[in-house]
Amino acid sequence: MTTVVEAPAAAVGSRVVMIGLVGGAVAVFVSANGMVEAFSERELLDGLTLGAVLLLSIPLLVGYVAGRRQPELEGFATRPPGWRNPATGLLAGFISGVTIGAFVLLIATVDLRGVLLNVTPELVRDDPRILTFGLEPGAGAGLLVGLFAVLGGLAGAIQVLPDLWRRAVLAAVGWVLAFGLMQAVVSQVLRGLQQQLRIWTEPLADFLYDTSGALSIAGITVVAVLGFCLQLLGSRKPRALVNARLERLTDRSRRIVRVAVLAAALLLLGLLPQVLGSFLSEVLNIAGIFLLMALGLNIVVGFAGLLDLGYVAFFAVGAYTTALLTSPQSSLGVGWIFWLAVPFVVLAAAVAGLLVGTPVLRMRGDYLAIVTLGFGEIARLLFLSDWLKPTFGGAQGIIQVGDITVGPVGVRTPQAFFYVIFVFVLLAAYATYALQDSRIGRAWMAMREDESVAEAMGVDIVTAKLSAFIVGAVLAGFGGALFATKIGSVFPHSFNVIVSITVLVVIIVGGMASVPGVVLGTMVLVGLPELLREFEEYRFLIYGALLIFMMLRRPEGFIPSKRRAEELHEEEIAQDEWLKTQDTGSRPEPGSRPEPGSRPEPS
Amino acid sequence: MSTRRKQFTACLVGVLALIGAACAPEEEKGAGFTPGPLGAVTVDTGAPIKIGLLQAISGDTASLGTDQVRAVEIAIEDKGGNLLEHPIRTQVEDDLCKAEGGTTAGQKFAADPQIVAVIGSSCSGAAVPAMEILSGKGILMISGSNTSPILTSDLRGKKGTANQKGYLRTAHNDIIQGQAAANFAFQKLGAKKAATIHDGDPYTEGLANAFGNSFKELGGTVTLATAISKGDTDMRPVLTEVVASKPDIVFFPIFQPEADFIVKQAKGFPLLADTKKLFGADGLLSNTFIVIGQTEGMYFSGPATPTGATYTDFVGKYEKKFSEKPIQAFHAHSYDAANMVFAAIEKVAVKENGKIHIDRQKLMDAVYQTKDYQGLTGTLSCDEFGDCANPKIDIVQNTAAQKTIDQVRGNVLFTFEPPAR
Amino acid sequence: MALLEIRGLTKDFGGVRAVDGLDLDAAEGEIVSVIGPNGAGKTTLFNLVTGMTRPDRGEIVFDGHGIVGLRPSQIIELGIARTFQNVRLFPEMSVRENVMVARHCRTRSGMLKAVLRPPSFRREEAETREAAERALAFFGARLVGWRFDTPARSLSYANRRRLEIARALASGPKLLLLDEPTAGMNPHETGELIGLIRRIRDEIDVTIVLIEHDMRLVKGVSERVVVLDYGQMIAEGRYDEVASNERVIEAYLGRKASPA
Amino acid sequence: MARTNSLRRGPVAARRVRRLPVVDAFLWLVRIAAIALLLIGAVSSISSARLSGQQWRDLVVFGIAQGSVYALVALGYTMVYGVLRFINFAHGEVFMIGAMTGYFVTDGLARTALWDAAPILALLITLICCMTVSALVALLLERVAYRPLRGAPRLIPFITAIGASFFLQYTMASLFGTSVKAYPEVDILSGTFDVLGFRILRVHLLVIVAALSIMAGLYLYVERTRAGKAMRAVAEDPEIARLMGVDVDRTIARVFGVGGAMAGAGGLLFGLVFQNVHFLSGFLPGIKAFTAAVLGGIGNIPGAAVGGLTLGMVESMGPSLVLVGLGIPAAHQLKDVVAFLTLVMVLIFRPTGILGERVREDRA
Repeated sequence: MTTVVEAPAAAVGSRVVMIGLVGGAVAVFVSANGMVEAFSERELLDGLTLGAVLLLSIPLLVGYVAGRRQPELEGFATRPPGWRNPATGLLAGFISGVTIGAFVLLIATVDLRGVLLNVTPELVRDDPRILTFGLEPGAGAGLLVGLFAVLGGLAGAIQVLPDLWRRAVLAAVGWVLAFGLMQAVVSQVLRGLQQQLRIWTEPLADFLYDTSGALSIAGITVVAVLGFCLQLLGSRKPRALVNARLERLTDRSRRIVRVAVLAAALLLLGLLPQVLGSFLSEVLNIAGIFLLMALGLNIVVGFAGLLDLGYVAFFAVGAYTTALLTSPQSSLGVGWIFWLAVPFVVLAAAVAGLLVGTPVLRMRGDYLAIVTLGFGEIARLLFLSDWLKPTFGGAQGIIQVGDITVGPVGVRTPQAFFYVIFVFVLLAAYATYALQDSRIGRAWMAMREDESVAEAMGVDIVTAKLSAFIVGAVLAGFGGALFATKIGSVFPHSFNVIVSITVLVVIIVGGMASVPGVVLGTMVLVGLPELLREFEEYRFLIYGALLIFMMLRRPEGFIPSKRRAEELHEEEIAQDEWLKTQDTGSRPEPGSRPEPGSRPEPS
Repeated sequence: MSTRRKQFTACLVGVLALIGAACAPEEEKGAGFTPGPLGAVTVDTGAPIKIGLLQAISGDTASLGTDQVRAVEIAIEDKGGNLLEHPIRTQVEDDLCKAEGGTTAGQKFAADPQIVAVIGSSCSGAAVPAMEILSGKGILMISGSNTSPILTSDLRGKKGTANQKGYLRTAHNDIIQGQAAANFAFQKLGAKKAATIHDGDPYTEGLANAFGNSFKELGGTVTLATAISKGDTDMRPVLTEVVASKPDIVFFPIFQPEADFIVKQAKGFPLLADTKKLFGADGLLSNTFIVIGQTEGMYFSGPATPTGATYTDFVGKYEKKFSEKPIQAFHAHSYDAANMVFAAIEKVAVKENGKIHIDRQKLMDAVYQTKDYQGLTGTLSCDEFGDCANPKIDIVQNTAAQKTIDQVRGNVLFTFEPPAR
Repeated sequence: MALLEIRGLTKDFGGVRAVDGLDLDAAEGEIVSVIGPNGAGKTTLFNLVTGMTRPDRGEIVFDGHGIVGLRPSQIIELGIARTFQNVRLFPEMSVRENVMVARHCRTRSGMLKAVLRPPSFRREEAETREAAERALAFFGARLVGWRFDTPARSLSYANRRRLEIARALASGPKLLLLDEPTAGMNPHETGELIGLIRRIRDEIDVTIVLIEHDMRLVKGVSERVVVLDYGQMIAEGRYDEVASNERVIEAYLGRKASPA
Repeated sequence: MARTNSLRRGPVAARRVRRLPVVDAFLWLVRIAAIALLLIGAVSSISSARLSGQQWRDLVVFGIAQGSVYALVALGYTMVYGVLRFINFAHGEVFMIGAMTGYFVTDGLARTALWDAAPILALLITLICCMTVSALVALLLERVAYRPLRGAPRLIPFITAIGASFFLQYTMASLFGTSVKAYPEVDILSGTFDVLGFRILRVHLLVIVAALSIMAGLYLYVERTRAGKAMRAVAEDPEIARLMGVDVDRTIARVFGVGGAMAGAGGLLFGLVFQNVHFLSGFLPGIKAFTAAVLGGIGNIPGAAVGGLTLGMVESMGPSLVLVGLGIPAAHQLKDVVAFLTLVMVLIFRPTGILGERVREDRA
């Protein structure tokens, strides 16, 4: 019945060579652009620097991809996993190894530094010979070839494992990397827990990490086993179990559970900034401000489909309005309290939204992008200009922006500020959900899908567009207000096009029109780089690569909105056929799904 | 179901108990030493004394910060790596040369109770928020390259708007460089009309303004105070305006690459073909700038390059360690700042069986009291607003004879020292 | 008085006269079919009536209002709803939401209400939802129940056509413009639609103008047939009258050497 | 009868039409204000005699020269947009890579005897290198980042292009450093010409002549050759083009290749005029060039030329002519404000750009 389909050997071979070469090219690239060297300043796992991990992860990835099993096609049996998987992995790793080995020999003999600035002597020629792990170039190149091949083979061998085990192995690797990279966070949390709750957690940090901050051998073992076991045991069942149990509860007890969950969440929240300490809270606050903006831009781009590349303008308007009204040093010099300034922030942002929104009302998507980009630059330049210096302070900005006060208490510390930001974010998230499921939200989405049809169906495009711009502008304005207060000063340089792009990237990578996606996107793309300052220099390189990769592989984002995630109902057409046969007889209950048994056979 | 509720109640009670525990008062520690109002740092036996370095180490301004980080490393080596038998450890945080970077890095230092002092920031914009955060925690901050008047004072007794207790600097105040450049242009060159160009950077804008103000005070006229934007390439239109205002000198204290475009395109204008009418500042004193043919004859203002054996010695160590010469103008200032901090620590630290206590208030006071300290950059004395520099400004000229930046720096035409405060 | 009166309607597209001095009426409760060869200006006529294209000359009077120059969103509010020749739904929105959009012109709540959710908002929202579901129920079990929440793009072609009609109906029109409602449907489905169009007219009391190529449907539903060619009306009358008209046959089968 | 009767009854409609005119009235106000400010500024600027006639003429030349570079880069945007309806945001980086290549080649050649012996030949070699490298980068970009996304919603390839833009920028930065790379002096390009009372720098003349001839060549290529016809066919409707036997993939790749080569040439000219390049050199010119393409009417090859020249002129003349006249200090700081406001104004006056866009209508 079923046949084993063998891909032609030549095709398999060329694919493996291709993967190997791409891996090799990536290895050469990260070596030549200084990433390996920059990252080797940090010890990640006991004895292994981040740079080494980066380099060695290439054969692992290459081997894993090259050794991948054939895709399963219905009606065809796939070849059972076997020796071929590690073998192809090994081959691909070997090819990558040869490439990087050749590069090592090249830079050992020719000085490329005149052109390639980051090919320093420390890579291969002088100690510590980062690329060759301290060996002479010749031996080092050999070592690299061998190491790459072996690791490629190992990674290919993972493909032989049954699915469940394979996932568990991957989880273990992921956990180890995450714990290694997030050393600062993990140890701060453990320390914070001990300080706040008097529970015995700090020694755990000393156990996991050695003095240089690298994950110790014992730590690696524990974390890997933990990741492995959790993946093995966890696999989604608990959630289903909880849901099933919740469904069986009565209304009343369900409400109790809900209140309890809420209470627990609030408690956790109360503790969070204390446990995280001031620096991590600060990072959360930065992410929170971006999250606020991302939620706003999500309405403009995600819901209404208006590609706004000048979103930073509204952020700047919010920040400057706050600064003008709360700083005694500003040109207004009134020095109001923050809360008094908030209505004016809303007003100023809304007016800015109208000013940007009106001229672009009749512009098509791509024109919109470039014009809004222009507006963003216009805003920055005006705030910066000598012309408006008497009002906005020009390049010197406005300092001494007032604190936020709650009653008599100021909230300048990051921990206290966290709550303020949290409240704003919560409001923004609620507003997003509320608007999404409303007349105006539907109008936005209809406009996004097809503007002229939306208008023909009764949507007032002018109102819909302007209101999207206004809501987006107000949320960004809040972000700006909080930003100005948090920093305590505003400078025009904080408001360049990079901010707009970052926010856009956040919502796209996270998942457009999806609040959880936006949250995750912010944490990964804004929070993480703050923690991993090693990456700072390569931040935009990584951003760029990530963007391309995401769009090619997962254009709907990490956590897509529910609607986009829904699978195509392939039984649709079949159901129509089925209905047709039923038409003569009694109609089925509306809403009942066709029974699987009655599905017609495809002819 | 009832068991579930019980479980839940138990959980809730547990969490509440934990919260209660968290709120319990902290036990007091320390015995013989009583900390002052700002608290104190206690360094345990064998533990390092931690110094924060708040410097721009990435992006366009990376060289500014890197240079200072290296200078502090040399200062530590000169101390033998130890202070009061404790190793000195530095923690470098990037200020990104922006207010946001200053905030984040400031919070990171503020979160670490072991940080005794912070040397930085590189950029004035980052200093504003960082100063506020660190000052609030009582952490001493001393910068080797901030020059904005708002951080300290206008040198006439008016406190700068951003000034906070606990912030000091060994770099000169912009006002002085403005005075120096204006004095040179007006008195030595005899220029009566000047044009200024800045690029919207707070540093260049502040300096161009300071120059303009001093020039006017001396009796000159500023015929055009204009600006360009970072990223501009075509300077000919703005130069057309400059030329139309017929200045005797053009002061543009900006950076590369915009300054490259200005000097290269200026040669197309007869009025500016004489490169002696072009006047830059320390941001342009770099090897990649002076190699441009059209900079020959140009003047530059900048902090005086230290002289003397100790400085030669310092440069020797620097070159040996980093296999290049100092790359920016502010390394010596940070070296001095580090040494002032070390001296103050040595002065106020209280030893107690292997541990040392450093009282933050006393540490600050000690630095403020610095008087006639002999550093690489001259004799340093701190005023009440934190200006400690011995602000000598050199005006140098790039002529055909000068091939390297050091030679240009050495070709001093005029040294400005402000009248005693 | 006719519900829709068109007088001297003219529209040029860069030298090509798509609609040329057209006069057309539709009486209340009537079902009128507009037929004609490709490029005769039928869809342009719909675009002009719904305000999606602006005429160069001429008058369109609907229910006593001159509607030339109004925006499409205002015209649908007055009571003209349409479907499109090449089904244009909101693909990523759910079936129910697609229809709810059409209630936009019959509802009022704005952003503030959406965020504060007062009772009036909830009521309106519930009504909108109910109206949408009622419109969908017109097609029996095809678009109801679990289908409510599936994205429109997942529907079969025929169901998309039906959804589009439901969407138009939900706006509460007095005049319904159907642009080739059977395109892409099989004979069985076309037959079903004939009955449906009559039902729509009778049950919700709406005037229908439709463009159609399928003569079976034209014959089956229309009370009057209007034939367009080169933007002009060349014939008008009952189906059998029109079908035997010489000019019509000529327009469909080819032209003699010199135009009339 | 019924007709006249009903015509009189229009108030319901009239009441409800009002909202759009508020927007329209606002836009008219903006238009009038813009023209008024323009005139006031220009009149007071010219009457103040601050700048001499020669200086005004110089500004025109500067504007044309800068505009020529914009126009060359704008061609790539416009071609890709015309065919794929997609903004290749990374095109500015292709341009920058062209300029970088120019730096490395001229730097290398400057050390050989060829540079002094046959400067024109050396420049030609450099030009070919720049065009080749840029075209290759553009092709690679198309193959890796854009082709798999053909037919995806329009936002997705645009985001990819933003990603590619960052990736290329920081690839160059991390491989070759962030420092400014200075082009060597070219003796034959220094000095000036006098043409009709306009004083033109030689290098500007080269740029203008090169840009004009390249654009003319491109126009002929697209209008007259088989490959050009294929491009237009794909622009009109890729599906039908495919049915008519056009290799769509190849044609699109060719569009990218040609556009990349134009950008490479633009990059070299940029390098020769400004004698400098660094890794961010492509970002702002890229945005400006796209602005120019939109300004002239996107998808329209003569439009790119017109848009580029307009933008160049606006940037060079605008601050001096209008802003200074209005008494705004440090006017040249606001050069980009003027540029982007011009774009907004042009699009408000003529929503499809100066010469009108040439892209197919949205297919439903």
